[in-house]
Amino acid sequence: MKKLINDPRNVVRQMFKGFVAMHKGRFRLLDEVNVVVKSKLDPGKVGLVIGGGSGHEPLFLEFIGDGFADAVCQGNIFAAPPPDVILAATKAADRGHGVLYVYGNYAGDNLNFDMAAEMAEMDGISTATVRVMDDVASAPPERITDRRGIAGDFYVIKIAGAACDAGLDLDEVRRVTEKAGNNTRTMGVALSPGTIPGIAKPAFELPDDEIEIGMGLHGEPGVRRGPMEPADALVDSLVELIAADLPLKSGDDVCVLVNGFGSTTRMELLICMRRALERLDQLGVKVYDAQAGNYATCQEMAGVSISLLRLDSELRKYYDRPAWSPAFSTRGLFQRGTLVEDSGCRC
Amino acid sequence: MKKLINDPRNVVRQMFKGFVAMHKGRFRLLDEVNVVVKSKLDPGKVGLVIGGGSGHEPLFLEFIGDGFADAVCQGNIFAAPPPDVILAATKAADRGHGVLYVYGNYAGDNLNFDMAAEMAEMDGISTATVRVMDDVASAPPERITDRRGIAGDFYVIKIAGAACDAGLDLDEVRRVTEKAGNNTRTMGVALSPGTIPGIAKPAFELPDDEIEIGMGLHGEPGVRRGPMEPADALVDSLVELIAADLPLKSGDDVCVLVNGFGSTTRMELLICMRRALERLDQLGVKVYDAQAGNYATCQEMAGVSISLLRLDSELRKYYDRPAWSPAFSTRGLFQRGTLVEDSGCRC
Amino acid sequence: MDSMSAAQAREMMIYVADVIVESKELLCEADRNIGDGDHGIGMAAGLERCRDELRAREFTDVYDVFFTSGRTMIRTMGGASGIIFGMLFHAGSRNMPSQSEIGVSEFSCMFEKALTEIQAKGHAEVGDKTVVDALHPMVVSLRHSSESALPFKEALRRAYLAAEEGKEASRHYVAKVGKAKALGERAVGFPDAGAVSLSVIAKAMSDWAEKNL
Amino acid sequence: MDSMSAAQAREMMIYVADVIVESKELLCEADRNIGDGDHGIGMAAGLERCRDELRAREFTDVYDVFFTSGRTMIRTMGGASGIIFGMLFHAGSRNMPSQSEIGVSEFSCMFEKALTEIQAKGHAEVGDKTVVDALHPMVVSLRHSSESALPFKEALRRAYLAAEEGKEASRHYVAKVGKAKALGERAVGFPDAGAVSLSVIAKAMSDWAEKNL
Ligand SMILES: Nc1ncnc2c1ncn2[C@@H]1O[C@H](COP(=O)(O)OP(=O)(O)O)[C@@H](O)[C@H]1O
Ligand SMILES: Nc1ncnc2c1ncn2[C@@H]1O[C@H](COP(=O)(O)OP(=O)(O)O)[C@@H](O)[C@H]1O
Ligand SMILES: [Mg+2]
Ligand SMILES: [Mg+2]
Ligand SMILES: [Mg+2]
Ligand SMILES: [Mg+2]
Repeated sequence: MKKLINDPRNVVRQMFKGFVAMHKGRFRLLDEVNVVVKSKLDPGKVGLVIGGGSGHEPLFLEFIGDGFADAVCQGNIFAAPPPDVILAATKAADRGHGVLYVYGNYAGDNLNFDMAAEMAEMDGISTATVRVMDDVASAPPERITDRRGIAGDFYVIKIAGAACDAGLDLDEVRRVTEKAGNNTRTMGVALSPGTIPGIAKPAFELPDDEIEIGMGLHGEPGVRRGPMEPADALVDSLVELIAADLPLKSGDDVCVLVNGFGSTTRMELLICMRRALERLDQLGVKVYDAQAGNYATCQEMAGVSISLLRLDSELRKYYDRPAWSPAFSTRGLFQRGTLVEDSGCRC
Repeated sequence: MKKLINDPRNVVRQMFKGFVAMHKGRFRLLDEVNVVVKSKLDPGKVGLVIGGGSGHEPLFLEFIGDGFADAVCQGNIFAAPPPDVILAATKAADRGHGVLYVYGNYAGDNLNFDMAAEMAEMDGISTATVRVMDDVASAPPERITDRRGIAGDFYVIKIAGAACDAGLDLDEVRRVTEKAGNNTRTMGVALSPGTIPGIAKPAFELPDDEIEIGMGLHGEPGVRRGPMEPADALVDSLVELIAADLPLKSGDDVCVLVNGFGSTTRMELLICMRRALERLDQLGVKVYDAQAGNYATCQEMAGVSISLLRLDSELRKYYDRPAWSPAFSTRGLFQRGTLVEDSGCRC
Repeated sequence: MDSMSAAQAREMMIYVADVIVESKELLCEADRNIGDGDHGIGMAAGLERCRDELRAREFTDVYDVFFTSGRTMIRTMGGASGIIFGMLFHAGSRNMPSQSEIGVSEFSCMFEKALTEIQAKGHAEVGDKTVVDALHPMVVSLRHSSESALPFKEALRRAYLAAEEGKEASRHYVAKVGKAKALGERAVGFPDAGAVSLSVIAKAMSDWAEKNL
Repeated sequence: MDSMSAAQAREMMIYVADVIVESKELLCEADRNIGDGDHGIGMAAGLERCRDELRAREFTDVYDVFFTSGRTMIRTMGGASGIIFGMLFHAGSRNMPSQSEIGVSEFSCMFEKALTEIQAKGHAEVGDKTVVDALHPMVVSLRHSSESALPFKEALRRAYLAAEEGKEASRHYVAKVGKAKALGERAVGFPDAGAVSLSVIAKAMSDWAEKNL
């Protein structure tokens, strides 16, 4: 597998360097550790630290910004950052009002963030934690805390960033963010594997005419393998699995994210988006906002996931808060200019 | 090759449908033809129509918006749109002040857009044309009009959109846009091919340890094949080829786009960005703005191109004009809020 | 038989469409070698639409058959070939007075106009590795057949052979136009995809004439 | 010889690091079967850093050798294994009074504490398909060796055999923790990657003791 890298051992560091250089002045990179921090932090607010393994870009790195994370820390490819790195991000993000951690629910992340939280506590920084567990495929509802965090991270981070930005205290930020997590679900389907830089073998093998429903963002096996199907049939399955799990009912308001795993073309994402919106409409569900793109990837894996965030009036308020990050920003001109009455909203 | 599609014959139409559904209300899709138009067009301005073959998304489709194109028309995968389709876009975009066409310089596009221009003329709509020919690899400087248009399309479209938005007349819009074209250069390197939906075979073959410098966005052969090299060495080659071609000199101001062809990870793009900025700095070139992302793709081709737009004070003025499109928008919050002094500018 | 009626022209073009649709993969392969690999897709789709239009009604004007074919291709295909192959049928049939049948001379004249317009729009000469490499000798052959008053069947047979020869000759050229331009010497050895299409079309016409004229 | 000096512990840990670095591909392969395929990368990188730290200076305190190893792994590795394997050496050596040498009993005690802390943080029981499947029997064996006053060499040999057996047993389990969780029955037949690492570490210790104690 050819990759545009220099040395597999420094891919993460060089990526961080490229990121801060490209956004010159906006973010700073800490010495020694793979942590980026906003150059200017609003005082008086709870800090938001997100992170996890590398290799899922733009997640987590590029969800830093106004109304998004204050600091991002990443470990090696597919490996949670060490506690010392998380602690450095925590210290950088703390403005005396504590720090919220938002990350995907994996053994490695849990262990490292928990240890970092203990270390922060010793240094007098309060922390709170929301683990994202949106992946419907990864465990049945009765074992929901066994579920992994995948593309739904985006929604939970967006709401957490808005809650911090709104000036809520740590407990309230946690409560609102947890609510976002409880209302977020994702189902994905993988078509072909990604590869880890420096490792020739892909993470898994998938026959030329087969797909895997529910495969995880690190190639973890999903709920079933089956023959390739038309996009509409696959999208229908994903939407229905989510709808049954939430459960979604007619009249509900949702945001929809059609997420590509890496090498899936925008053409395919938009074809899937088309069907997802059709299917939700058939279910009587109202779509408040929708986006398609690579939000949470697994290197050059091919496939797509669909995430829904079910909104109530409180979540909608935080979802609507203007925000800017390199990976996603609210509607810019459209909110200020010609289409202001339609700002980010499909109601 | 597995793709998330329903039928290779309707991929383009279904993509357009997904696009307008996702942006509900912002754009409208014409009946029968693959043309999207902004729902609200500022009166009194020159219209901007862009287009080309499909399969390069987000180009052209997603460069519609405020300060971007008014209408976008696309043909089938890798095929210019027919003149009748371009004419429909032209009529939709015209507000009585004429229409500028911006597209990549390919035989098929030239033939179809020229015929559309003749048809528009017969219908009383004046048009002007700027063909993008940024691909340094595709012909030597003395045959510059033989060069293809690739990722540099982005800069030329951005400037054209700003010039239209600023209310210039058709001649002036053309002049400014041509200036942008004359100052835009791109060099790419391909690592692996993409595939056309419905066609099992990739567009070309590339041995497992080889790359091709200068390969086109449809898999057209480039200037040389060679062994895979570290990212920094490749980026240096690309930057130097562009610098020699422009030619770039110490003290010049440029914008930099590191463009992925489809399946290249953001990690790789940012690693390449890091080196491109370093190398430009060594050359004494000042980087005004920089972005990394998939702007002009060739399905799931792997590889990267580097585009430079050399700015003078006039081009900078248009580059700086706030703009919003689904694929790219100027800095949003950062321009209005905390980081306004750094708005989009790296000077 | 020395003339072709509107009904016959319609049958012939439907047959041409059938053959092109069947040749889709062959044409893509030709384009894959030195272009972007989509030529067969466009041609097959365009001629399928043509076939639909031709089947949809009866024709009394021979030129209308070719005009309908050409205009449909221009309207629906896109790509270089939409214009080039559309004009192949459209350039010489457009604005022509209605004719219930035509002879070799009118037929030849039609393709001569097509060559002129294709060159005017596309700026390609023989040797630039385009459809012109096959179309030029085909037109020369048709003109000769017309001057020699050869019957349709024979004129089409010779037209095909000339197109085929022109297509083969295109192998030796370095492309100066189209997506193979950047290939330089690397394109040598492969025929131009559009020339392959033209040869397929000419052969289909000749085969059809062999059986039906 | 019934005790291990600080210098010996340092040599042993350097040898363990060498073996893990060499086993990188094997450990990735194990993780590829039922995890995300990166286990060898993390372990090799972490133990390389350990080796650097250990080589950088002399040690007079045995616990300092293990503490330095464990803390370095925690600080640099990340992933589940950074904490789990860091704690393997860190949990039982942290806050211990300085000792120039230790016996089997202290050694056994250190790993017992590690097991306790790993289970406290990771909530895994034997049978959940984690490193605990191999560590638990290893700790039981070490305790027994300590009670039976077996020499170090023999204690480490038995510890390895117990770990190896536990790793093999992990093949039969359905994962309840870690990235293989979602696999359900499909994980059966493959050993847990962390258990494979532990068995490699235990073997390296035993091999080192065989030659050097
Ligand atoms: N300027 C031109 N003049 C004549 N023929 C051309 C010209 N440009 C392209 N062609 C013909 O069109 C063919 C390519 O058609 P096609 O693959 O369908 O379009 P595209 O190049 O848009 O992919 C070429 O093989 C060539 O024969
Ligand atoms: N909660 C846990 N308790 C004990 N061991 C665990 C736990 N979670 C993971 N492990 C161990 O860590 C190993 C995975 O390590 P590694 O692949 O390096 O990390 P990651 O899972 O972050 O990719 C598993 O094979 C298992 O032995
Ligand atoms: Mg991992
Ligand atoms: Mg084409
Ligand atoms: Mg082609
Ligand atoms: Mg792992």
